[in-house]
Amino acid sequence: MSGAIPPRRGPDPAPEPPQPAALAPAPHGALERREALRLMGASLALSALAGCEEAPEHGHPLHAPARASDGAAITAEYATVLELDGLSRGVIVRTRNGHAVKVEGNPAHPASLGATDIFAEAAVLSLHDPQRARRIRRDGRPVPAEMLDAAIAAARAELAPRGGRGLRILTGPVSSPTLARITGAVLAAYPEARWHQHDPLADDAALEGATRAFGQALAAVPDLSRARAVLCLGADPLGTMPGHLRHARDWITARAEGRGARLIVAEASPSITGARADRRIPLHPANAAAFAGAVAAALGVEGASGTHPDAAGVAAELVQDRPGAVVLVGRGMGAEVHALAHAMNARLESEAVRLLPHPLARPEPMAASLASIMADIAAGEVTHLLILGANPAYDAPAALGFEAALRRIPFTLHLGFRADETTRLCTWQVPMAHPLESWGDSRAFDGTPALRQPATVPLAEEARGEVEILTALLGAPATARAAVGETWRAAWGESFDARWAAALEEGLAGEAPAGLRPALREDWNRPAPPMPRGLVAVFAPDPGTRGGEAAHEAWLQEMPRPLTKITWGNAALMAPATAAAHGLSPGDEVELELGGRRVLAPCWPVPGHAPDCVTLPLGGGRRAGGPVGEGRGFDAYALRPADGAWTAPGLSMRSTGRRADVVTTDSHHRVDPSEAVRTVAPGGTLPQPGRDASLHPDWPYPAQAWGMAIDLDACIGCNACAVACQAENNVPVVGPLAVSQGREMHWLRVDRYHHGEEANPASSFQPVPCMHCEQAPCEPVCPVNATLHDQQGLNLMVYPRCIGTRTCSNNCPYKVRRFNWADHRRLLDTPARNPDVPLRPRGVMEKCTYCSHRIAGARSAASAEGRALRDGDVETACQRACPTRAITFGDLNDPGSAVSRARQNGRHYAMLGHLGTRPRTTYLARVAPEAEA
Amino acid sequence: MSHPPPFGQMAEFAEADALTEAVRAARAAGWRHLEAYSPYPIPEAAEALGVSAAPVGYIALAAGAFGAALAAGTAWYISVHLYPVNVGGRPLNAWPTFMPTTYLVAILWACAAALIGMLALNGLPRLSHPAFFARGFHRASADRFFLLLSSDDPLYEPEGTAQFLRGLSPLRVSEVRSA
Amino acid sequence: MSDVTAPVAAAALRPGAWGFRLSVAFCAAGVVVLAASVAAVLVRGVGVWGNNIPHVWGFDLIGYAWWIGIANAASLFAAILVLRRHGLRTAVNRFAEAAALAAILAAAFYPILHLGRAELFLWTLPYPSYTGLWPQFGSPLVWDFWGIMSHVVVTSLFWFIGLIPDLATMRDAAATRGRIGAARAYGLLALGWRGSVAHWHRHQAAYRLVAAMVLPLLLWAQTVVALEFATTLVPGWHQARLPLHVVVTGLPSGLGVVLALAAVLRHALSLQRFVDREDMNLLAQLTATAGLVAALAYAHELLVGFAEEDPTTRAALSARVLGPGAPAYWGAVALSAALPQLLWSGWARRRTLVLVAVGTLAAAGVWLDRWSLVVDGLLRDHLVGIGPAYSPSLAEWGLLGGTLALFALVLLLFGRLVPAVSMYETRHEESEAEMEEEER
Amino acid sequence: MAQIFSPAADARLRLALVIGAALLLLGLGTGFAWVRSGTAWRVGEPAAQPIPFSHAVHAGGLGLDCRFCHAGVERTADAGMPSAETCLGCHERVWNVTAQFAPLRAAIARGAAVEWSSVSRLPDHARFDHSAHTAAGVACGTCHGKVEEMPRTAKAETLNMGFCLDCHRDPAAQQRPAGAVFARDYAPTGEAHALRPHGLQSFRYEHYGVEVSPLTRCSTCHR
Repeated sequence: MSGAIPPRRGPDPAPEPPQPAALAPAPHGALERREALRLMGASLALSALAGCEEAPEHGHPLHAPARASDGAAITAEYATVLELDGLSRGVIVRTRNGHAVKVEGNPAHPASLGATDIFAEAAVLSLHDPQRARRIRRDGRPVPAEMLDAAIAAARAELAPRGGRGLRILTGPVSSPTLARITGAVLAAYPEARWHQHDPLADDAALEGATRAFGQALAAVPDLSRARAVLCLGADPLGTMPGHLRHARDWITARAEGRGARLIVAEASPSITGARADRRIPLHPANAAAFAGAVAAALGVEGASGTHPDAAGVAAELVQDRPGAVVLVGRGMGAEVHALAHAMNARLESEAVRLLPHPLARPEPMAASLASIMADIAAGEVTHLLILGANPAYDAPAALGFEAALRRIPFTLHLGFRADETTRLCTWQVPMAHPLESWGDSRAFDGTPALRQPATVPLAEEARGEVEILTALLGAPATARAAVGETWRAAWGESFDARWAAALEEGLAGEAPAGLRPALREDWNRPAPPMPRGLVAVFAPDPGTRGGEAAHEAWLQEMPRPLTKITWGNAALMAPATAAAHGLSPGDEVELELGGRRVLAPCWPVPGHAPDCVTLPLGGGRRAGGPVGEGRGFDAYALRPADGAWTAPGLSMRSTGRRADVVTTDSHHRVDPSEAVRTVAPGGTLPQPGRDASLHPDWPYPAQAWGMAIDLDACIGCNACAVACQAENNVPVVGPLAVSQGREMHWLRVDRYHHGEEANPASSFQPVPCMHCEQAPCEPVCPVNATLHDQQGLNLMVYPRCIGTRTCSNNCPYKVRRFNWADHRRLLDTPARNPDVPLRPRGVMEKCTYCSHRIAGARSAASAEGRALRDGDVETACQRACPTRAITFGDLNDPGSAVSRARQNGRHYAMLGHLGTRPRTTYLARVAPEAEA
Repeated sequence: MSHPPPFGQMAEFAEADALTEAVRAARAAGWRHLEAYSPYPIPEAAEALGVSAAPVGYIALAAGAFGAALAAGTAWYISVHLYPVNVGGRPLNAWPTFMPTTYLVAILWACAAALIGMLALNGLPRLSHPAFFARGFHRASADRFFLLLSSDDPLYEPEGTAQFLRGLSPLRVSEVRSA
Repeated sequence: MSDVTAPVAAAALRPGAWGFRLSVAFCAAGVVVLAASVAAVLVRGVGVWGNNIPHVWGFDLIGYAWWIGIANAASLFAAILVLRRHGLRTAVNRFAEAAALAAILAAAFYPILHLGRAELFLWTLPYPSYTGLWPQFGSPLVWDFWGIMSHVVVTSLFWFIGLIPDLATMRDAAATRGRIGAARAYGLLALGWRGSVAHWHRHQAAYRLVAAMVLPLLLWAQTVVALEFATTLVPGWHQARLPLHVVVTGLPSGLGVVLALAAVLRHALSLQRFVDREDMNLLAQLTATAGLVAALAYAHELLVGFAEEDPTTRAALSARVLGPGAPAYWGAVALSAALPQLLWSGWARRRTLVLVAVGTLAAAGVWLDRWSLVVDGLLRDHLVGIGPAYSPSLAEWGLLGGTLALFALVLLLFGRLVPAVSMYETRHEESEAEMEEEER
Repeated sequence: MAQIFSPAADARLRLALVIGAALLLLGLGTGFAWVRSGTAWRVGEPAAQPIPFSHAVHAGGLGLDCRFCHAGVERTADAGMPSAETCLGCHERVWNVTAQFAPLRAAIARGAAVEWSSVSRLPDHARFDHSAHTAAGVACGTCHGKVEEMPRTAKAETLNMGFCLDCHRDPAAQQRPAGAVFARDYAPTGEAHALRPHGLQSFRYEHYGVEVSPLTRCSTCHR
C-alpha cells in the first residue's frame, strides 16, 4: 500500500502525563500502540499455550485510543537497520495499529537500495515468536529483574578491587560504535578483563590475508557496478558475502546496460553466484591454492606459482578486462589465497574493488579469540563470563568442548533472544531485546553507519540489550537509547538534534569511509603446505538457516534452499559422481567421521559440486530454542575442527544402509522439455508470436490491466520474493510432513532447472507466481464462480465462495494454486499477520493475487487525491523485495509503464504460451553466450 | 341383491385368450363401461377395449421440452443477465456449455412425467377399489383373468348381465358390490 | 402357472436363513466403517486423505467414476433387454436395475465428500441465494451434478415402474397368507395396482419410454464424468476420445457385477428355474463381449496415443503405459479385457464360482483403469516434476471398503424384500411359450 | 376377497400427498424468507458498550455531527471511534457523572484503549472503505439507519451480500450530492451526485452488448 502510507516518522517521544485537552492529537498515537502491543503480547502467550482462538483484537479499529490520534497512525513506517554477521542492511518496517507487519528495504541505504533478503523479511516473525525468552531467569527459574541488578552489582563489587581479573565478555561480531564505546569503557574500568568476539561464519582467513598483504585488517569490498570480469574463488557476492544485496544490484544494473561483469566462479560447493556464472569451474579445495597461484602467475604476479588447466584462460580474460577485472575470495580459501588475490588485484590495478577499513569495531580472527578464552577457562582464570548475543554452546566447534568448559565458571550470564543451547548452561539467563524493538547503531559492509530505532515497544517487558548489561556492570546503568544518543552527540556536536532526526528519518547516520590504497607488503606471499588428498569436508553457511541463528524462523526452514530445494533441514551435499562412487543414492543416510567425531547425515547429490569433497551446511541439528529449529537436519559443528576451519581433509563417509528423510520440493528432473526457461545469446531475441486467434472478441479491461514481467536474466534465485510474499499475504507454514506430502502453500515458488551435463551444469531460476491468464483454464471449470476475472484482468480467487472442488488446480498448467488441506488460521492469527489480507479457512483454494490489497490501497489513495493511478503506485511485495529488480509490475493499458516496456523487449515470452492461456505474468529470457538464439 | 347398489358383474377366466374374446364380445354387444384385469399385459385385449397409450408419450414429450427450455433458459438468463461475469475470457452466452445440463434436465423431466402421467391416466394411486370385492380377485395378480361389466352402463341390469357373461363360458360369474 | 408366483414370492417372504443374516451383519459392519470414514473427512477435512498438489483427486474420483461405470453398464443392460423384450429380461432385469441403484447410492457419496467444504454442496444448485450468486453452468462439475441427479432419479423410476405390478402380486400373496401388515405395506407401494388391462397398456408404454430414455442418459452421465478430465489441459486427460473410452471400459464392470450377482442369487434364493443355464450363458457371453470391446478401446488408445504428434501427450501416455503407471494400466487390461474372454468356454460358464470370480475381477480391473486415469494420468504434466506422488490414506481405504459394503447390503436387502425376478414378465414369457407350443 | 384398504385410505393417501407437497413448499419458502430476514442478521439487537451511550441524545438531541466522534470516516477505511478524550473533553464540563465515565478515566490513566463493541461488523474477507463510500455520496444512514433516533445503537440493515449488491448494482438511487452526505434532513432534490473522475464507478464497460459495472466485480469488496 505504498500509496496509502504517510511519510516515515522518527521515534516516539517519551509518554507525557495525560492531559484532557480534548481532540488534541498526540504525536504518532504512541500510547495506543504500546497498549495494543501489551494486549498482543498476552494474546500471543495465550494462543501459544492454550491455543485460544479468541485472543483480544489487538489494535482493533474499534478499540479507540485513550488519546485522540490522527487516523494516519494506523499505518506507520520506521527506517532502521538489521544485522547479518554484525553488519547492517537498512530496512523500513511497516507497522499497522502498532504492530510491525512487514520489513522492506531502505532505498537510501547502501547495503539495501530498497531490497531485502530472506533474513530481513523474517525479522517480523522472530519479533512475534511465542518461543522467545521473556523472563529473566536464574538457573531456569524466573526471578524479578532486581535480583539480576543485585547480582551484577555484586559482581562489580567483586571484580572492581582486582581490576576485573577473571572477567570475560563474549559477544558476536560488533560493528556498533556505541557497543564498541561501552565495551571500551568496561575494559578501561577493568584493565584485567578481556573482550572476545565469536562468529561461526567469520572468515578469519580473509582478515589474515589482508594483514599479510597490507599489514592491516582491511576489508576488500567489490564494486560490481564497475567490474567487467570477476573471478570468484569460492566467493559468493550475490549470496552470502556481506553486502550481497548491493552487489547483486550493482551487477544487474551494469549487466542490463550491457557492461555487466563476466562472472567466472571457481568453487567447490555450488552457490547462487555460481548458478549465475558465465563460466563456472568446480574446484576441489585442495586445488584452490594451485589454481589461484596459476592464475596469479599467468597474470605476472611475481612469486606466485601453481598449475591448473583452466588458469591460463581465466587469466587471459582478466587481463583483457583490466582495470575492470577483479579477483574475489570467499570462505573456505586459505589466507595465502586471500593474499594472492590482493596481489592479483594490485597487479590488475583493479578499480572494481575497494580496500576499506574493516567495518567491524575490532576486527580479529574470531576462532583464535574463542580459542584463547577456552585456554583461559581451562587455566581457571575466568570467574565471570558474560555471553552477549552469541550462542557458542551450539555454534562453536564441538572439538573445543565449550559446553564442558562453561560449567567450570562460577558466574555466567547469557543474554539471548531465546532459551538456546548456551542459555541452559548459564546461571543468569537474560532475554535479549529484538532489533525491531530496541535502540542501537551499526555499520554496513562498507562502513556506512546507521541508527537502529524500535518500530514497536518491547514485546518482552524484561528484555535487555548488550548496552544495558555492560553499563550496569560499569555501575552507570543507561538505556540503549541514551547510550546511542551519547555516542552520536559526541560525533555530531551541536548539530546533533537535527542530524539525529534526519538519521532516523533517512535511516543513515553518515557516509562510508573513503577507500584506501595501501602498498602491498614485500612478504605477502607465504604459501601454505599442500592439503592432503582424500575426501574433504567443506563447511558452509546454510542458505536458509545461516549458522543456525535463523534455524527457528519457520518461514526460512520451509523455504526450499535455492539449489537443493531441501526444506526443514540440511544434508551432506556432494557431487553425483562422489555419491555414485560411494554407492549412495539421494536420501541414503551416511555416517561422516572427521578427527574422530561422527555425525549421521542424509546424502544429497548436487549437480556441479566438485568431486571428492562433501559440503556440510552449518545451522542444522539445533538442540534448543524451540520446536521450529530443534533437530532439523544434522549439526555440522560437531565435525568442525577446533580452529573453526572452513575446509578439513581426512573426512570419511560410509553408508549406514538406512534411509534418512530429506524433505524436498525437488523432483530430480534436470530437463526442461516444456522450455519454461528460455535462453538467448547476448543481443538475441525470441520470436514474438502474435496474439493467438479467438472466435470471440476479447473482454475489455477499462482503466488498468495489471501485468507482471519477470526477467530471468536478473533472477538470482535468492528466495527474497517468495519470503516477502509469505510475509505480505499471511501464507501459512505447513511443516515438514505436509511439505513432504506436497502440501506447501507458497504463492510464489522459485523453480530451479539444470541444463547440460551433471558434472557442471548451467542452472537457472524461475519465480512462478499466478500467471493471471486472460483465458484462465482454472475459471471455466469452477462450478460456483469462485474464481473469475474482474475488470482489471485479475484472476480472482474468492475465498468465501470456494467450496473446494480443487478442479481449478487440476486445470492450471502452471500449478500455482494452493489448497488449504488444514485450518491454518489459528497459527496465523498473530499480530504479525497483515490485516489487509484475510486468513483463509480450511478447504478453500488460494493463490497469488498480485497483491490486490496493495492495488486497492493505491487506488483509494489516488482517488482521494483525485488523480488516476500512476506507474509505480502499485508495488507488489515480491517486486519490492527483489535485489535485482527482476520483477516489474504495472498497467498494460499504459504503453509507457515499465511492464509494457518490458513486454516490448525482444527477450519477452510467455511460459507455456502455446496453450493459449494468454498469461498476464510473462518472462524475459535469460542471456547466455552459449545459447544459440 | 343387498344394498349398497352393485358395482357390476365380474367374470373370471383361466386363459388370456378367453378374456380377450370376452372383451370383444362385450364391446360387440355395445357395452361401454367395462374393465378387464390380467396378471400381465395383454395388448390384444387393450386393443379390443380401445385403449390408447399415446397420451403417455405426449406427456413425456411435452415435459421433456419444458425441462429443456427451463434449463437452457435458466443458464442463459443467469449467465447473461442476472450476474454476468468474465469466466476465463469466455463470452457471457457460452451456450454450447449450457447444453449438457439442458440435455440431462430434459430427460429427467420426461422420465418423471412418463411415470406420473401414466399413474394419472390410470387414476392411480387408488388403494381401495370395488374390483377387490370380487371373489378370488387376488388371483388377478397371479394367474386369473377377469372381466367386469359396470353397473354404470345403460345396458346393465343384474340378471341379463350375468346371463350375458355366462354366455362367454367363464370359470365363474359373480356380482361385485360397490362398498 | 400359479407356481410362478409362489417360489419367487416365497423367496422374498420366507424368514431369512442364518447365512443371510450373517452376511447382513458383515455388510452392516462395513457400513459402520463407511460411517467412520465419512465422519473423519467431514470433521477433519479432505486433509485426512492422501491428496496433494497436483494430485488433488484420488480415491474420491476413482471411486466415483468406477461406481458410475457399474451403475451405467448395469442399467444400460437392463434397459436394452426391456426394449428388445429379450427373454433374458425376465431373469436378470431386476438384478441389473437393483445393482445399478445400489451402485449409484455408493457413487453419490464421492461428489459431496470430496469437497473441501462439503457443507456448501448446495451452491452448485441454481437457487436464489441472498448472496445473489449463481452456479457456473460451463463447469463440467455442474454438468456432473445434474448428471448424477438425473441418473439417480431416472434409474430409481425405471426400477420402480417395473416393480409396481409385482408389488401388487406381493400384496395379494401376503394377504392370502393372512399377513395383513405386509399386505398393507406392499399395497401402499403398489399404489393400488389392480392389473387392469388398460393400466397394463399405459404402464408398458411408460416403462418402455423410460427405458428408451435411460440409454442416452446413461451414456451421457458417464460421458460427463469423463469430461471432467477431458476438458482440462492435463496432457494425459485432454483427449476427445476419453468419454468414449470411459464409457466402453466401464461396461465389463457393470456386466461383471450383474453376472456375479445373478450367479449368487440364483443359488442363494434357489431361482434356477427363472434364471436358467441359457440365461447365464447369454449373460456370460455378453460380459466376454464387453471385455472384447474394452480391449478394442485400449488398442485404440495405444494406437492413437503413440501416433499423437504432441510430444507432451505422448510422454504422458508412455508414462502411464510403460512407465510407473504400467502395473495399473496392464492390470486393468488383464482383468477387465482379457480375463472375461475365459467365459467363451462352456466349462467356465457352468462353474458358478468361476462366473462370480470373473465378474468381480472384471469390476476390479475397471477400478484399476480408473486409477490409471485419475492418478497416473498426472505422471507427466506440462511443467516437469511438480509435487510428490499420491498415496491413499486409511480414511480413503475405509471409504472404498465402506461403499462396497453398502452396495452389498442394499443388494442383500433387495433380494430379501422385493421379488428378485420380474414375476409378471416371467408369466408373460411362459404364457407366450405355451401358446407357441399349442400352435405346433 | 376382502378389501385391504378402506375407501377412507385413499382419501388419507391423497391428503398426505397434498400436505407433504405443501410442507415442502412451506419449508423452502420459510428458508428463503429467513436468510433475508433481519432477525437472521441480528438487526435491531444492541451490543453492550463500555459506557451507556445514546446516539439519540448526542446525534439526535444535541445534533452533533457524525464526524465529531467518527473522525476518520472521510479519510480512512475505518470510520474511527471516539477516544476517551473525545468524550471527556465535553463531559469534564457538562453532565459530569463520575460513575458513568469511570471506564474512560481508567483508560486515560492506563493509556488503555476504549473497547467499543460493533453492531455492524463485516467478515474478514470483506473490504469496506468508509472514505470511499462517503466520497461516493453514500450517506451514513444508508447502511446504519436512523442512528440519531437510537437510544442504544443497533444494526439497522442486514448488511449481508445481497444488501451491498442491491446498492452496487444501482448506486445512483442512494447517492447524494457531496454536500448532503452528512445531512440528517436531506430531501432528494433530483440533483445527481457527480461521479469522482477516477472512482471505480466511472469505468462501466460492456461485452457482447451487456453492460457490466466494476462495482459488482468480486474484487471490489472481497480481498
